[in-house]
Amino acid sequence: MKKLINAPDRVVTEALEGMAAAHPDLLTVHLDPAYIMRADAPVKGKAALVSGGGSGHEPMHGGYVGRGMLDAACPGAVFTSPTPDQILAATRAVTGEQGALHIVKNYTGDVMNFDMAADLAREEGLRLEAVIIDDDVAVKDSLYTAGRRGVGGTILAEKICGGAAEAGADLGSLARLCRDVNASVRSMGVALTSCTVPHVGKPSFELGEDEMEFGIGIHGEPGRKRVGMESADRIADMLMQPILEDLPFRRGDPVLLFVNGLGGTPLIELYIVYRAAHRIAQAHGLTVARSLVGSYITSLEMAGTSITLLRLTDEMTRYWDAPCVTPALRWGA
Amino acid sequence: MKKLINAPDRVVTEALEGMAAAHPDLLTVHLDPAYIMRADAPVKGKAALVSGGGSGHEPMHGGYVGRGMLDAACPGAVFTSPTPDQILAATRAVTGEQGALHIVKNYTGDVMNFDMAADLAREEGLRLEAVIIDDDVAVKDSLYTAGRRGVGGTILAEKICGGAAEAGADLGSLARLCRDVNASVRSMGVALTSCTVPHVGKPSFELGEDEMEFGIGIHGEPGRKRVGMESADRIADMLMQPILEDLPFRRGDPVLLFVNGLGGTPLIELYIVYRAAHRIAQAHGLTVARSLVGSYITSLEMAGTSITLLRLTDEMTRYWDAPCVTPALRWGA
Amino acid sequence: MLCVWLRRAAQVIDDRQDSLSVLDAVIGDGDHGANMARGFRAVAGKLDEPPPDVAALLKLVGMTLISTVGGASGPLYGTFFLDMGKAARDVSALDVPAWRTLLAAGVAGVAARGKAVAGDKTMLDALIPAVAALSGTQSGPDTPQALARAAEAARQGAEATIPMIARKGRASYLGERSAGHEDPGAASSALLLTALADTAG
Amino acid sequence: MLCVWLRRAAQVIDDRQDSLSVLDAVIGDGDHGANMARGFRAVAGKLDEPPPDVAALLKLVGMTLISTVGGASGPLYGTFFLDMGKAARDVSALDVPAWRTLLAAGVAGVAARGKAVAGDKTMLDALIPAVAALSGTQSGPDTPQALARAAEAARQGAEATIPMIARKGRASYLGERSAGHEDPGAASSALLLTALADTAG
Ligand SMILES: Nc1ncnc2c1ncn2[C@@H]1O[C@H](COP(=O)(O)OP(=O)(O)O)[C@@H](O)[C@H]1O
Ligand SMILES: Nc1ncnc2c1ncn2[C@@H]1O[C@H](COP(=O)(O)OP(=O)(O)O)[C@@H](O)[C@H]1O
Ligand SMILES: [Mg+2]
Ligand SMILES: [Mg+2]
Ligand SMILES: [Mg+2]
Ligand SMILES: [Mg+2]
Repeated sequence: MKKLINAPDRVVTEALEGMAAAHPDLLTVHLDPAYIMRADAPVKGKAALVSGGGSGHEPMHGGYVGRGMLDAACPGAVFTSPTPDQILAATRAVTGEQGALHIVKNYTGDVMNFDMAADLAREEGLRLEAVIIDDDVAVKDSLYTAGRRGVGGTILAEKICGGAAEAGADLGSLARLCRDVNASVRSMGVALTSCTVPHVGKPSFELGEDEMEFGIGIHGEPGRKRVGMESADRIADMLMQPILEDLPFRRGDPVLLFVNGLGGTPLIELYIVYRAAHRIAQAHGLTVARSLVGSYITSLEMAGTSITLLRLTDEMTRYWDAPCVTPALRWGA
Repeated sequence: MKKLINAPDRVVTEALEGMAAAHPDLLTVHLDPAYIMRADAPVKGKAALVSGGGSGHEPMHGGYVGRGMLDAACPGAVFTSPTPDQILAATRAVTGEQGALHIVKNYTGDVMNFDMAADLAREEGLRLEAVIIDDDVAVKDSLYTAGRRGVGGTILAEKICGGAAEAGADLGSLARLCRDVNASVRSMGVALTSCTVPHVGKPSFELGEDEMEFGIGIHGEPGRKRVGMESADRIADMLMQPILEDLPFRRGDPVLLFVNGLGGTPLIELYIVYRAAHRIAQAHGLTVARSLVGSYITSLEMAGTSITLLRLTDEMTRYWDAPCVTPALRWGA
Repeated sequence: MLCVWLRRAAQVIDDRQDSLSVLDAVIGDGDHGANMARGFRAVAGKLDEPPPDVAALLKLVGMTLISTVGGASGPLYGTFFLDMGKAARDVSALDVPAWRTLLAAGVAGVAARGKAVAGDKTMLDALIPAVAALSGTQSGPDTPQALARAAEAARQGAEATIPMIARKGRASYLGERSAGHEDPGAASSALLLTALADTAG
Repeated sequence: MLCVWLRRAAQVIDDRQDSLSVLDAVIGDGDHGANMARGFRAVAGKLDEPPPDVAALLKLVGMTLISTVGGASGPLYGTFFLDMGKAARDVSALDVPAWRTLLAAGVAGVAARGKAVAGDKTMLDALIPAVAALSGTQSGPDTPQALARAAEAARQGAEATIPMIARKGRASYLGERSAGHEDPGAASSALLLTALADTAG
């Protein structure tokens, strides 16, 4: 394991200290329990957005804290859901009279920990809603699984709801909008290499030189199947087809196309994937109205990509375009 | 070699097509000869900024084209300087009466190709200045080398000069400011893994599990020495000491601290390095006034980091803070 | 005795941290060992001045696990101890019926929180057989013997998860690929019960 | 004859592309083979309807290399052919003195553009001995023989770069670590001259 770290059990804390030092204008970082909040939180008269999850997916979620996006984020240990006391402390710190929305990715651990935190927060008299994001079409949603995972769609939900919250949307509307986004977004990913969890010290799985793990999650969990290596165009097609069929996306739909890097894949390759995905979307009759290309939800140093497609409403487009000022996503201000 | 590509000789063109599709609002992409320019170029009454270099360093330089930064960028083949006709065509496309500044990284190939292009452009009657960036302290600057390489400082020069050009600075002042930035900036990098040039198909060098390549460039050129693997804190120190001594940076200097990822290193590790570098800067008596953390000048999928330190003047800080709207760097607008 | 058990559990979990994480890497995300070790280290740190009664101690353990483990196992093991703590208000001596009451309450809490049932390839597949082994005990044998039988049932239950297809938690994403591997949570549950039996024995 | 040479050069460069890139990977950035192959492929593509005279053809080759090779070798080899083309205005038949004039002009152009001298571990270390070999030719031997001698001098010159410490180009960043490896540009220069000799022979 070759990593720019000091010790596996100091990774999260030291990265948080680094974020605090790098973005004093944007963020306030609390270490025990660990959470990151807007430097100007709580923002009077605004409903708060709180998210969180395991670390190792940077810039998600801490990099999305700031004006026009999240009010607070709770980082767990690497690939481990945060604990209820963390989530409670973060929620308490940023929530005013307008209440708070928890945006939770659909993993058993995340759901249970956010649930427990929400119960505690409500006992303290805070108004709270929670929305679960489950956009990963690689996982069969059935009675026999924990349901679909939350992946790339999470960031789109956070940005769009963040724009709405900044514009004064009340808690009920925010929860409704967040559910709308979740209902309209689909994702799928592929890994070319594994990642190594610092305290494990060896790769989570081994992939041959000619193999890729298809339908991968963001925790180094194995995907649904291992297949032979393919060209970028073919990979884009293998990711796009299940996404297109699932919603389904239809001719004429305006969409946001998001090509994401999993951490170890360079930007030049993401643009090659974007090119292919954009052509497939156009051939399907979609109007690609907005795009995002980069490593925004990662799995440590894993090489690979995921594609996320969101069917936009005018409301979503408006809040996507709204200003945001966070370490990782910033425009309009 | 596992890459998200279709064929080695289509990498650059297809990535450019991807950029064109992803950023139609910001960029116009020309394919033969290849260059990327601001969608609104030429901008009347403004001196133009043109840069370029080999591909494989994304988002540099194409990702920095846009309002408040570059007017055009010329991407060569992977790790190969662009050709004079490319540079000439790009310069011609964006240059008006205020002339243009070529920002050139100090590599024999870049310097010669930009030189030839500048000669041709001047023959066509264009006003042209060129500034060479050579901030890499890993290379001894002596009669016996091609001189120091241009690395991370390039991006700071492009942002700061871009801000000044947008504010109406004339060509002479821009060239002077660019030289000032270059005179005040120092960088150094380390690689934990090699990268693989697509048409070569195997890693540029081999590194053992316990080794790192110290003083690495951004083309997979070997560094000055191979040393044992170290902790993030120690690596930050090994990079910072030569940087601090070289300028030298002095107690009380206000600085911009830029921790860069080389392509395969995840953001969480960069923040750990940033934390260490920030502490070292503070211990040295510097005031870290501005920061940048992320993968902004890369070497394909190479794992590793580089640190760049710039001693700020008020003028530089003002133009660093000025709005910019590019695919990779965006704020204030 | 509770403190001795918890210290021994912390020790065993720490020793077996890597093998638990390896189990989790195969069908999950490779953090179960680290999660449990972090949690039980925190628990051990609270045992120097333990609360006076069993109920309070179990509650403290539950709260500590909840606020340090994270992931799926944090709330589940946390609930396990919290609910044992609630049930402990009704027991006096830690004899076989008392352990049956406590563990049954803990297991019911886990099942309620995780909405899993036997056969879903989770920690419940080790915990349920353990409680059953205690319940099956006819005339009061001595406590060490009964707990040893419970631990053995837990170990067998954990082993029996190998062929199962996961229907809950992260392993369920794998579908049929989850078969052929022991569930890490079942493995850690077996370790906890073995530590308990060793403490009593 | 020029066209035959250039086609053969394109073929040889293409065949040896990988080994040139490997040389460059060790002390440079691994692209020299691809750069040269791209350039000479473009040159070959221009030979179906070549310009009528030697000077114009050499100029076209130079311009083509400049606009397709990139890197350090693009302007250098481009200048090499451009300056040969300028000198070609003064020669009529392609005999030994003519080749001496052309190659000397090309080499002078490379030296001027790259500001390198013999011993800097560059393509000049193959080119300069080749020109010297032609100049050393006393009474006019036949052209094939003389060009063969020049090619042999270039090959030896390339080999002689192995122990050198680079003082120009990318390899100079390595300092003493650049010793022990052949310079890729010297190797490609030797290939070009060998192709020329083979064409004449
Ligand atoms: N719904 C559930 N009910 C009971 N146990 C569960 C459930 N989901 C997961 N588990 C248990 O949790 C274990 C995984 O714990 P851990 O790796 O610490 O958390 P995570 O899966 O969040 O990484 C599984 O092996 C399984 O035994
Ligand atoms: N200043 C120079 N003068 C002469 N030849 C040079 C000079 N700099 C580099 N070269 C030659 O160019 C070769 C490298 O070419 P190439 O790899 O195509 O370009 P780059 O170094 O830009 O990647 C070197 O091996 C050397 O022979
Ligand atoms: Mg986990
Ligand atoms: Mg090169
Ligand atoms: Mg786990
Ligand atoms: Mg080269």
